[in-house]
Amino acid sequence: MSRGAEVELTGVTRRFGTRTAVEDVSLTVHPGEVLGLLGPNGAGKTTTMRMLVGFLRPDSGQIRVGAVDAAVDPVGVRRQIGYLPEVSSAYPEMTVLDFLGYCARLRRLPRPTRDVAIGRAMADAGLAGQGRVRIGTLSRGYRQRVGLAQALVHDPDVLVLDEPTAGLDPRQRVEVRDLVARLGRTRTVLLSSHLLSEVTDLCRRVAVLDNGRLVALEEVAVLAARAGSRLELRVSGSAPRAAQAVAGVAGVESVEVRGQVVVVTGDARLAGADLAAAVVSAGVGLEEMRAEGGSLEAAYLRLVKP
Amino acid sequence: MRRSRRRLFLAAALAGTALIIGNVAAYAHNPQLDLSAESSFSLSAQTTTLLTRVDHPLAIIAFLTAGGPEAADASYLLARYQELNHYIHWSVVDPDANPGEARRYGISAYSTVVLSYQGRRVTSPDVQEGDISTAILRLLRGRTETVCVLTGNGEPSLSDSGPNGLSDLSVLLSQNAFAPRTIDLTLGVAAVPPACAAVLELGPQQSLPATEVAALESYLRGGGRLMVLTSSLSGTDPNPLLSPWGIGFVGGLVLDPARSEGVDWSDVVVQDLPSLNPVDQGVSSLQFPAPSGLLVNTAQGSVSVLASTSPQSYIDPNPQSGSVAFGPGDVPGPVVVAAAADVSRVVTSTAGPGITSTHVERTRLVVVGCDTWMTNGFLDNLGNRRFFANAVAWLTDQDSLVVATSQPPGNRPLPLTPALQFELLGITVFAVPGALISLALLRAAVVRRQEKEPVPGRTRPSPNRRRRRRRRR
Amino acid sequence: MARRDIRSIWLSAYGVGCGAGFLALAGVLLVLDLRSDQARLDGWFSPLFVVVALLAALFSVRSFAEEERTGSLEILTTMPLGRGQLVAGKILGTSGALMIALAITVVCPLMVALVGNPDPGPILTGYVGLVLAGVAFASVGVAVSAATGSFLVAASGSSAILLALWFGGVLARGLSGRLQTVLAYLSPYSHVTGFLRGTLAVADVVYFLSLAVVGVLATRLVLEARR
Amino acid sequence: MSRPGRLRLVMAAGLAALASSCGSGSTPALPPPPVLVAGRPAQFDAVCVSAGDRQARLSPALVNGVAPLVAAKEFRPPEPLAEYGLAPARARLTYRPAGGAPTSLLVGGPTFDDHFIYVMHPGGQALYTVAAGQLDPVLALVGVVVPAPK
Repeated sequence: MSRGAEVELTGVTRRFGTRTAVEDVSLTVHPGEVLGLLGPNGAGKTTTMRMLVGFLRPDSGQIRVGAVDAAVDPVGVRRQIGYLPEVSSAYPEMTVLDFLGYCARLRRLPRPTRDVAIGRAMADAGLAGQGRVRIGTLSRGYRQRVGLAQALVHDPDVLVLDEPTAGLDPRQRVEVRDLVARLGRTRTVLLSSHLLSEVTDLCRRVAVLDNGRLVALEEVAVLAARAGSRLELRVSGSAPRAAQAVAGVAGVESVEVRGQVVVVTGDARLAGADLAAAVVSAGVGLEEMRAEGGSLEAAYLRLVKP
Repeated sequence: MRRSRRRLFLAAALAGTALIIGNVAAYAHNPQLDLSAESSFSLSAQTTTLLTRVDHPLAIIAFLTAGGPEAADASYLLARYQELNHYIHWSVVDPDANPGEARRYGISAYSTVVLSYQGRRVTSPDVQEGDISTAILRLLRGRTETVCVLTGNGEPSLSDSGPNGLSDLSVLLSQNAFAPRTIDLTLGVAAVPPACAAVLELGPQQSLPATEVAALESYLRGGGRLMVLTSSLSGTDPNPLLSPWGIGFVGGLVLDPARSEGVDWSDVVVQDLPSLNPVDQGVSSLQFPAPSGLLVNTAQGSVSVLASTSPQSYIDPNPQSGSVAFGPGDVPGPVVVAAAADVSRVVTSTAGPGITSTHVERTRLVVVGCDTWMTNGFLDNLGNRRFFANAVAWLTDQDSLVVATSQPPGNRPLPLTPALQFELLGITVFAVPGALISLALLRAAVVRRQEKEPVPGRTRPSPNRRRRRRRRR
Repeated sequence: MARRDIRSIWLSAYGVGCGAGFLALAGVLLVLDLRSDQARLDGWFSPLFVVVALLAALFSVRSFAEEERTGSLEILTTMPLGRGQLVAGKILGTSGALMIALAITVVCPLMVALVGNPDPGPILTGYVGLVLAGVAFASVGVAVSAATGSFLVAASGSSAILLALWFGGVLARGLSGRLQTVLAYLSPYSHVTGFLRGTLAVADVVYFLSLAVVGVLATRLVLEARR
Repeated sequence: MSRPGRLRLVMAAGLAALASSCGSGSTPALPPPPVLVAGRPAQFDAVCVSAGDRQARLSPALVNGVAPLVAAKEFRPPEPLAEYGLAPARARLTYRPAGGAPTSLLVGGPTFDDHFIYVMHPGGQALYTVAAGQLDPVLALVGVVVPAPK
């Protein structure tokens, strides 16, 4: 089994006309790691991945996979990568076996090991027994599996998976998630998703992209911890008075009044009890308090401005 | 990253330049390989060399039935000329549709090609490389040679447009950059004018006077060029003139039961033209009415046989006797009916004290034992016109290009009967594409059957889709 | 890769339809040609060049435009292949599919040879010309196909370009001077005559090879610009 | 399936263009000779020839020679009609079918090699050539002499 290769992007920028899709992104994916690439639609996740796999060319910056510089040896980079595109579509008129055989030939797998490799990739992708089926007649989930098998057929050091669970039903989603987790133990995996839960389950580290910029690159736990807290206090009586009262509490960074709800954000020192005490002592009734602190979601929402 | 892109553009620019250079080079020198059966469409090295000398506009008009295969072939051949030299412009004109144009150019037969260059005009008798290149060669030489036609002994007239006249021959000469001029050596001081590039004795009806014979003899000895067409029917004896040059006139009437026009054995079709002499070039047969035999002294290397009759032919020395069948006294064939002599010698003359000059004197002689084949009534029969034009050109040193001339594509008849047409259409339009489609359908059916075995994960075709499939079938 | 493309073309309803149409057309042209009552095939080859240009346009659509539309191009370009290999594979695929169509048309001269006595030289050179032109047309078609993701734009675009090139040569006949020379040279129309007549001229071969190279270069530049 | 359908349209357009122009250097088959006057001799009541004020009716033997009348060639005249001896025409040939409108043909001069004679329909656009041997005896009836082929 391969040990994976380090993937490094340094100051990568890509523009489409006047629009900058990815700007000055630098990140490193370590061998044996599943790095999650998070961001809303249009944040530059797919563009970043396409540059990594050589489908797009960065306007500036450097991409390195293992010891290979993509600008010097693009083919060498592509050889190490297995890529599952966002819209995974193979040739509908080919059977699964034909298609994987075709990919294996393009990947220059030696003939004797080809069948073994295809069998393994199909097993890994959960396609056992589907070899003779034409891809065009497969369901979307199975087509996604074909795409995955295609990315695995040459047993790559690096896997780049663009929204691998998109369009799958919940059961398939769990299967793919398990597969990626298994693969991630021995390979370098870069995985993009807009589903937070998927990323928290699979990844130790995440990179968050917003508007083409890298806004965070942290371990999930650190990011969540750093995210601090966000509390919503539903009050009866004067909301502005309550807001005034909580502003002085230790650890509070911002206070916002939305009707009868006071939204308080603060750092790790912020405690619900302190806030409640402050509100009540100001003579305002506290009806409900909801905390959202410590989650990746909170961090994500904070990083990604609406 | 930008660097590699720039490198690609640079490579593309370089490759583009190389392509342009390569194409220009290929356009300039365009060697080609001709795989057609008759090598009909390659221009020879001689033509290629010749065309490098064309440096003014040269117009070629081929008079042909427009739209036919000949016109297509002619267009292709002439386009090859234009490719080699862009001064050359050509067109194909249908003389039936353009009678005015045909009249202006004096066209009397299909496939005539008119070439004009620097105000001079030459016609080529056919749209073939040898003829066209020869015509260009004549145009490039740039002179009009005076050809002197003897009169005074009952010869047919150049201005006579009747069947026995020579008006067509006169046109032929002037169309090929020759100026015909009649001279009469029976009167006054008998001497061939120095302007004459050649002298033609075209069928005298009476014996030449001694003074004329003497004048011609001295002309020949001084490097003269003479054509003598004569027949035993005219009662002349050209032997005094001819024998010094290795050609003798036998006389009599040549009869050829094997090759003759119609039932008249004396209307001989000559098909043996063995000589490499340019006079025979491009001529495959001749029609000689009532020819007489010649004797050729082949020991003299300078003499060659231009035309002889078939082995079944014979000379009847006394045709008035009545019987035309081979009889006692008849000379068996094949009989030589046309011959040429080409004698050259080095002449050293003293031009002054201590100054000697050396030059080559060359006598050329063409003798034909028939005096009617070149008249208006016969000139356009078989290869007569070509033979005469070749002879005059050879006498005046206007040698034709000796090239491996291209030939027109052969006739490969394939009558397209309705039955054959039906068959061809059936196979090509229905059977072959039909087989292809059936194969495809068969394969689709096999694939579909294989897929019939239920496999998890495959979607069932939606009702909508199923309906569409059925419609496709 | 080329083999997959060839299979994909000839195993699709689209490819079989185009191929069958092409063959049927070749048959009609053959009968029209034989109306001259001569066992000559130059009148068959000549229009066949135009038909091959159309078929090349229709086949080459599958190379990039179709792959881009379905998204499989993304997988293909991330395979460990040089761009040159990718382009070469695509052009080989399209031309290979064309060659199969051409190979089936051999039926036509064979039938003529059965009933008549055609000159084999021009038939040989005719096919050499068709193969050369097929590769050249295919590479131009692939270049157009690479420039667009639309099936229809690719097909009509490349047939428009090829037909414009062809009829440029027809128009050039009415002109004169340098413009005529250049225009005529650039058109495949002026370069097929030799093949019809049984002659292989270096200029004609160089021309079609150059056109193929131009197609390869254009495809590479287009792919590069679109990356 | 609509995409290939639309493509067929593209293909059809290309073929139309192809049909409108012929390939280079091909050997175009000559079109079949045009029939100037259809119908067997028995179908005509009379065939007459006229030139100036002279007029003659063709004998049955002569009618056999000119009915039906098939041209050797058909073309649009690139030169003025006078060049073809048709302005004015040398003679006029009139076919009167049994029960029907008569058909007329204008007869002009000989072609460059005298083997054919130009003929056209009155007011027509196209010119035709007809073998001289077919028309010579007819023209002789009204004193029009066409030179014998050389």
